[in-house]
Amino acid sequence: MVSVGNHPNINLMAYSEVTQVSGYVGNFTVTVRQKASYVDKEKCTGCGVCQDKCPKKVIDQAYEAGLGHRKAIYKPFPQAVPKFPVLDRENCTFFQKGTCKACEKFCESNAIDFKQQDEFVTFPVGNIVLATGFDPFDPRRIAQYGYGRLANVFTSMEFERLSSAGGPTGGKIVLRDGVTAPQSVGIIHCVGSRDKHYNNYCSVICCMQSLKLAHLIKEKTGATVYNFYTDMRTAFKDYDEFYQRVLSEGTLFVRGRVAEVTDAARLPGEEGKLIIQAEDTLIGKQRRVPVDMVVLSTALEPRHDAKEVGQRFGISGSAAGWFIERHPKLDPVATMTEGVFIAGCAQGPKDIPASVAQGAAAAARVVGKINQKEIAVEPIRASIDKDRCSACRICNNQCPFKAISYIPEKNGQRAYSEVNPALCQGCGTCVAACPSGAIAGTVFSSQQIMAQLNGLMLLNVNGASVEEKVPA
Amino acid sequence: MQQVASNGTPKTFLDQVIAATPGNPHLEMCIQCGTCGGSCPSGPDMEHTPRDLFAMVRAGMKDQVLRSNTPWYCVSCYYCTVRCPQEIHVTDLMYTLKRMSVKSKLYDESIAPDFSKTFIFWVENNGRSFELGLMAQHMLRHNPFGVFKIADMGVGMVTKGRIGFTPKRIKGMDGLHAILAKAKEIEAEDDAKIMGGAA
Amino acid sequence: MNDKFEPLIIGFTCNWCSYRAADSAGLGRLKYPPNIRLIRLMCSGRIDTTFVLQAFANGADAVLISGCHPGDCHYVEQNYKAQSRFLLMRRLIAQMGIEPQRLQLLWASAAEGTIFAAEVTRMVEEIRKLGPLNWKSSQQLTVNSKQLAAAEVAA
Amino acid sequence: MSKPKFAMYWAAACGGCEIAVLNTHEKILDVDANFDVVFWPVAMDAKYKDVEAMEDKSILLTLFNGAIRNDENEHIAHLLRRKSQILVAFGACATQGGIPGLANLSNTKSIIDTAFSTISTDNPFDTLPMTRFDAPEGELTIPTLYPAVKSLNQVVPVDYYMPGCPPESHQIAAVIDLVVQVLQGKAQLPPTGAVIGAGNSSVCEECTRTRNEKKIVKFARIQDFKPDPNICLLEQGILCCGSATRSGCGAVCPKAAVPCVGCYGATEDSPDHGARLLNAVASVIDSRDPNEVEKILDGIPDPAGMFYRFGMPGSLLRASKAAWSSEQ
Amino acid sequence: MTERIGVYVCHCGSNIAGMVDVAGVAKWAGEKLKARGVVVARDYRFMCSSPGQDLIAKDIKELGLTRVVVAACSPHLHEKTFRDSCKRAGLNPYLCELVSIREHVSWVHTDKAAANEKAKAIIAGAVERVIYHEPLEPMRLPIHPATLVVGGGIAGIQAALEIADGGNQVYLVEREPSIGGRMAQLDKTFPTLDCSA
Amino acid sequence: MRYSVFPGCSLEKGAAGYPYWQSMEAILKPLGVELVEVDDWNCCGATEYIALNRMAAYSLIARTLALAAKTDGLREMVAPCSACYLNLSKADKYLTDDAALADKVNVALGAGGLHYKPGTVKTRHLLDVIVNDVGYKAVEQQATKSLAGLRIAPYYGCLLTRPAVYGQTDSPEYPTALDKLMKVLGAEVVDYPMKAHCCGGHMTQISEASAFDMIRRLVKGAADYHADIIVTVCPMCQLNLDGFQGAMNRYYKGDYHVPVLYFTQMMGLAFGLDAATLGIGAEIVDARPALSRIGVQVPPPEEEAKPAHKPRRPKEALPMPVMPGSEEVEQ
Repeated sequence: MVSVGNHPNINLMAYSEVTQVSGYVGNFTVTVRQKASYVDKEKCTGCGVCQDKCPKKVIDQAYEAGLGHRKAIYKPFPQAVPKFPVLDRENCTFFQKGTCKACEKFCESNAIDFKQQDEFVTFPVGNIVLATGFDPFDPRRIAQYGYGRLANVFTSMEFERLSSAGGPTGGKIVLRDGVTAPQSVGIIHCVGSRDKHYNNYCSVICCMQSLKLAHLIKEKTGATVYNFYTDMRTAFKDYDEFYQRVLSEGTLFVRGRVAEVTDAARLPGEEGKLIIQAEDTLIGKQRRVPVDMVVLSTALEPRHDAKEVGQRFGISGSAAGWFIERHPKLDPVATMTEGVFIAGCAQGPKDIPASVAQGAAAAARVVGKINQKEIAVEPIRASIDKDRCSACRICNNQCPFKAISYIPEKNGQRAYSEVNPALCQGCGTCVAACPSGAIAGTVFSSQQIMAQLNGLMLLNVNGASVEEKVPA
Repeated sequence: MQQVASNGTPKTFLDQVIAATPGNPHLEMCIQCGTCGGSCPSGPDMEHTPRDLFAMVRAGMKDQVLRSNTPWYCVSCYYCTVRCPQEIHVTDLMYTLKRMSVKSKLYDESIAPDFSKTFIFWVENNGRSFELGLMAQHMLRHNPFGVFKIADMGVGMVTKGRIGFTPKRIKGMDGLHAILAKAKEIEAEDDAKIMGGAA
Repeated sequence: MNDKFEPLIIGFTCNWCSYRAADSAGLGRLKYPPNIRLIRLMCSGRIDTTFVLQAFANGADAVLISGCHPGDCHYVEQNYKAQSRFLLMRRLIAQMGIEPQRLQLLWASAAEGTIFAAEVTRMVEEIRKLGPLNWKSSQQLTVNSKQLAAAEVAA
Repeated sequence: MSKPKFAMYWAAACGGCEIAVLNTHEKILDVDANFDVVFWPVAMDAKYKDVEAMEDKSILLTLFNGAIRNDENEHIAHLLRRKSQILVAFGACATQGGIPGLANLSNTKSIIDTAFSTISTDNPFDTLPMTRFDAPEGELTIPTLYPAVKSLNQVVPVDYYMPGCPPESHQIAAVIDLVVQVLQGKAQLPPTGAVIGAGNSSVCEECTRTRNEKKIVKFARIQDFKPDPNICLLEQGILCCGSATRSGCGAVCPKAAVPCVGCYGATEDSPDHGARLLNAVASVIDSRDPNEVEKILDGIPDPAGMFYRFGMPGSLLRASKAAWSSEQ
Repeated sequence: MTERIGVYVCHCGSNIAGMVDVAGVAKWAGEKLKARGVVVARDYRFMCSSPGQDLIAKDIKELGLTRVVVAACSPHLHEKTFRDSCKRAGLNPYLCELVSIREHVSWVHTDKAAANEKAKAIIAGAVERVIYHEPLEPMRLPIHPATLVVGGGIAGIQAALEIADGGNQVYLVEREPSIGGRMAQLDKTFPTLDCSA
Repeated sequence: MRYSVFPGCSLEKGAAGYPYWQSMEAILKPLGVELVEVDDWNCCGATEYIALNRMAAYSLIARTLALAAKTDGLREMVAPCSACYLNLSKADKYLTDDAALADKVNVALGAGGLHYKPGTVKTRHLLDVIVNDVGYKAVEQQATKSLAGLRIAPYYGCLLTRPAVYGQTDSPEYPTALDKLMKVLGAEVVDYPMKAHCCGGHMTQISEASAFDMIRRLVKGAADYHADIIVTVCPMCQLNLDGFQGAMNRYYKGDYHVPVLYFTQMMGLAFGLDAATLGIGAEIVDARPALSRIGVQVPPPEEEAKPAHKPRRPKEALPMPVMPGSEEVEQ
């Protein structure tokens, strides 16, 4: 992370979003909105005084996964890159009520600038890598697991923060009351994964993540840990060895998908506990396991705005919403759109090693393209026969790439429309729309398509009887 | 999807069970996760959890499946159906297995099937069910002394007007008889077709 | 060969979504009836009424136009143009006495092989029920000019 | 030396083509000067048997106007083909079927019913035409209607096509000029199958209205509102066929604030005029919502009649199922 | 008809040959489509293999083919392959047409007779089509050397560093105030249990 | 608002669920809902017929649907009993989806001179109609007497929300419509964890041990949450929880006493109707002690009555995720 911040060739634009993309491979034009952070990066030293002095505490839904707090002006975590804090306008007392300015008062380098505006930067690039990641599944959708109603049901992301030394409890694993260490913990796999009601796919990381959590709980609290799994998936190097290790540490495994988590005690020993009810499929019996804490190993989902992002960059998503690669085996980081590559969980659920590998693979593809200096593109283009064009201008708004322009009458040369071949992407819409047949398209010409159509109909479905239809 | 032999009959017991179930029950999609067995309110009383039973169906253990008490302990709460990650219509399948076990006469414990039969007796003869007749007839046959256990309830129900002494009868009884007779005829044809294929 | 009427359907697919949906049906070994024959266009926006009418006139029983889902067009918005043309074409063929179901529009993304296969299956059955179109093609209604010339000479 | 022979014939048509020829004013004298007019029923008395008696290929130029609507039309088409060296399909009806071709949207029976049995006709005894009648004097016949109207080239090979309803007189004059020059050895005939007397672009080329990018949200007709006199009619939602119709007429209609009706047919290489027009019109509808598009399309109540006003028999589908299924 | 067309039908092992009578289809094309300009029609186990491609190249040179039709898998897989083999043999690559009888026929249909007919129809369509192909040259466009990386998680960081280390400019755009993404939130990571920051 | 209605055998006069019918009629009048009883309807087959004969079970249901289709041109039919509601709607759904099944059923119906086109009649549960068609607002406007002071355990049972053949109207796991309805009437609603669990259905007749266990879970759950009363939407649930509560107590040597009333009866009380009109008094577990709490207008209970599982959050406590819509539920 630090090496990114310092890299002379990397222009890091944090707290920013791409708002517009135009052009084509080799020559995209990108517009980025740099959100106003109300902190002058030229002046800010990253000392953190503003954050200390800010009186407004906000639950941190992003970095702390809703389990901790941050200030209205904040750096998400101490090692953040870049080092500059941002001011969250929605929660800032000054912006909401007009008074406070504590941050401004205490900033020695006068870096707070309440007048800052969003900035829009436009620049050209030749290639694009999309690594927009995933969203964690919201387990409130599975009401029977009690998340949001039962205090001591946590998500795996919440648990990560709980366990992190930099997290809200300083790494102490405790119940929602903030003090009690759990004596027993149940970890539930496949929460929102492999389920036609939510996500039909395997989220890939949950088994290993759950094993890791089991290990951390054992190590830090000594609690009894149950893992409720559907199938244990520990493919890849060193993964199954890790499973062996967690087994040897004494974690208890129940093969069964959890039916429900409840606080309604039924049997002795259940009072005051969370009861995990599941079938232990290996013995074929229903079990009720009382625990103090439940951790839900939640699914990975496409980012909520993946569809819009895909449309902005001209790439498509699967039914689930993951970006589609050019070929699942042979071309896993390229997309249908030349010059746009995908890496990491934007393409599908995957773990860290796989994400790193895809990031590197996408980079290799990009560098390869850059080194070629130029790119050969299919000569699928439209062109207008000037003599036949009557300048009716039907075609003028058929092109979303603005490749068609209208040339008005000048010096006795009558008006016509023309196609700029560099901008034309070859869709052929204008070819079909041209009422006078003045626009022709290469590779998919009307003649070619009509000929193919006629050829296809030479034989009827029912067979050989019409072979004489083949023109002699 | 079910496998169908060239003569149109299902090939395996699994296929038969699917074919005999209205709607598409998706039984072939079971991943043996146990969500059904975990969710079942009467699961602890079942000889086999639904998941277990489905594995047996898949293994072609027809006799054992149809002898199992599992379907008869199904209370039709549909928890399994709405929770199944593979959208298997578990409850509907339990009905199918009940039908199959009654028809094959393999389930030897008679209380549950008899209750259904007694219930249907009143419906088929009156068009409506008759609580008092049903309870009386069923209890006398299977648990004559049980009457005393719930005597207070019975007395309460009677004194509070919640038990009628005469069954209600619909007007169109003839038509209903004709409909049910025809339906049973079709059911028999269907059964012959479904069960015909497998040995 | 069976005696059942086997409709012939011409499908126009776009290069990016629907043709790939057909590819992905293949990759998934999904089965659908062989009555459809596909023509690849770069975009559903390339669809020309001429192609559709030629297909009907020349013996097709139905035509399927297929492209990316609204909003997903590889060329931003051209599938909407296909949609407008489709809607107007359907009115035209209805006037000509061709059942509107014989011209259908299907949005299918590259990932939707299942939908493609299911929709083709459904469409084939629907057209099978409608029966053959048997359009009097221009060959049947019009005497070929070469034959004519020959006839004139003979006369 | 005898002058080359000229013929003109009027099949299923309104007669406008004949008027258009006369409208060439003094050019008509060139015809008389250069040709021996042997057969022109509208202008001179002649009998079919006179033509039959002629030697094959003895007529140099025949202008055939009108569609093939009945067996008499076809019979004469064959006859004139046999007798002529150059057969010109003259006018929209002969080239594409023309207005009579709209009959291809209906079957013959319903057309006859409409003509003879509705209030449009005073027909108290429900008399219907009979193609054959045995009178005491002998058998009487009238021509039999075909179920589908055909264009001339659908029954005989045609050498040249001259579109228009009718062809513009200045174009006719130019063609006469050309033929005269060919006769004098000063010019060459165009290749067989060519369209003569017309341009190779579309009507918009000759239209003086200002054209902009087109986005249509509503279709209307000229009686519905007062269109802007200077702006492209299509842009104003009036279904003008100009953009898809061959040039050559001088854009007389749109210049006169009337939308082009497409009488000159499709431009070069197009197998289907209506399809081209449909593509273009649909492509400029400004909506992505199918329901809204449908609503906009409601403004085109008769697409087939609109797009194929002059070219139904010459189109790919040729005739509606209603027309041709009655043939069987 | 002046074009000289070669038709090549691929078995793809048993992928196509298991459902389509490949040899029969090729024979049919050679005989019935002769009038359309087909001068040679062959079948081969793996058309995309070197010997398969050589077969086409050899015919182009020896038989003077002016058009090539390959019936094999989806053009999305091997269109470039066969265009390149034509190019190597001196034929403009855009005079080659690849049609799919695998994804669109053998893998999705179960009736062998119908699959055969469909394969023939598809080949007939391609033969008719290829007559109208024109020789073309790909367009060459310059590539701007800068790259946009969207997302500062572990994948984006890795990509940005690799590209930048190669001496190329990278714009790394991140929505949050800091890069690091999900990984920065994690305590430790499997299987090595090292810390994630 | 006008619907046809399928009372079901349990709601007939002289049947166990008659108070439900009485109270329904009483509250629908002021709400402006008119019901037209389907003439000569028959039993829905409960969960029993389908266990014996599939075709007969579907034909039995289809007969009622065919008759419903003839009822005054009404296309929506109210079924107050959850089991009837599910049977009728599910059969209609399967008949709609499976043309072959529908054809066979229509052959059977034809023998009785009837025909049913699947999808013609949509069956809806009474609760659905009241909360979605009538609406909370209209209910609130009719309420003249607050239920404040009464702790209610809203009990949905199974078949109202599961398996939701016409698509979800309320969550099958954690439904809230009845909670909201009771809150609108002023009652204090407990977050009853068993609210969608099973009452045991016909198990009382088949396996006492099973049935009493299920009944105990529900009654214990309500008692653990200090509910004064369980409010239900189904005659079967009412019969099991109310009628068999005594037997269950004896079986487990327990001493639960939680009365069970219909939501329509509670609505009637809130509308100011008298208990007799609403069929109150017919319940086996005496509801009078509970109802006296509202009868005498006692002020809301002291702090101690607050649910045990929601203690005040300590300072070091970690934030809880917010449930969507929970703000409005807590009011």
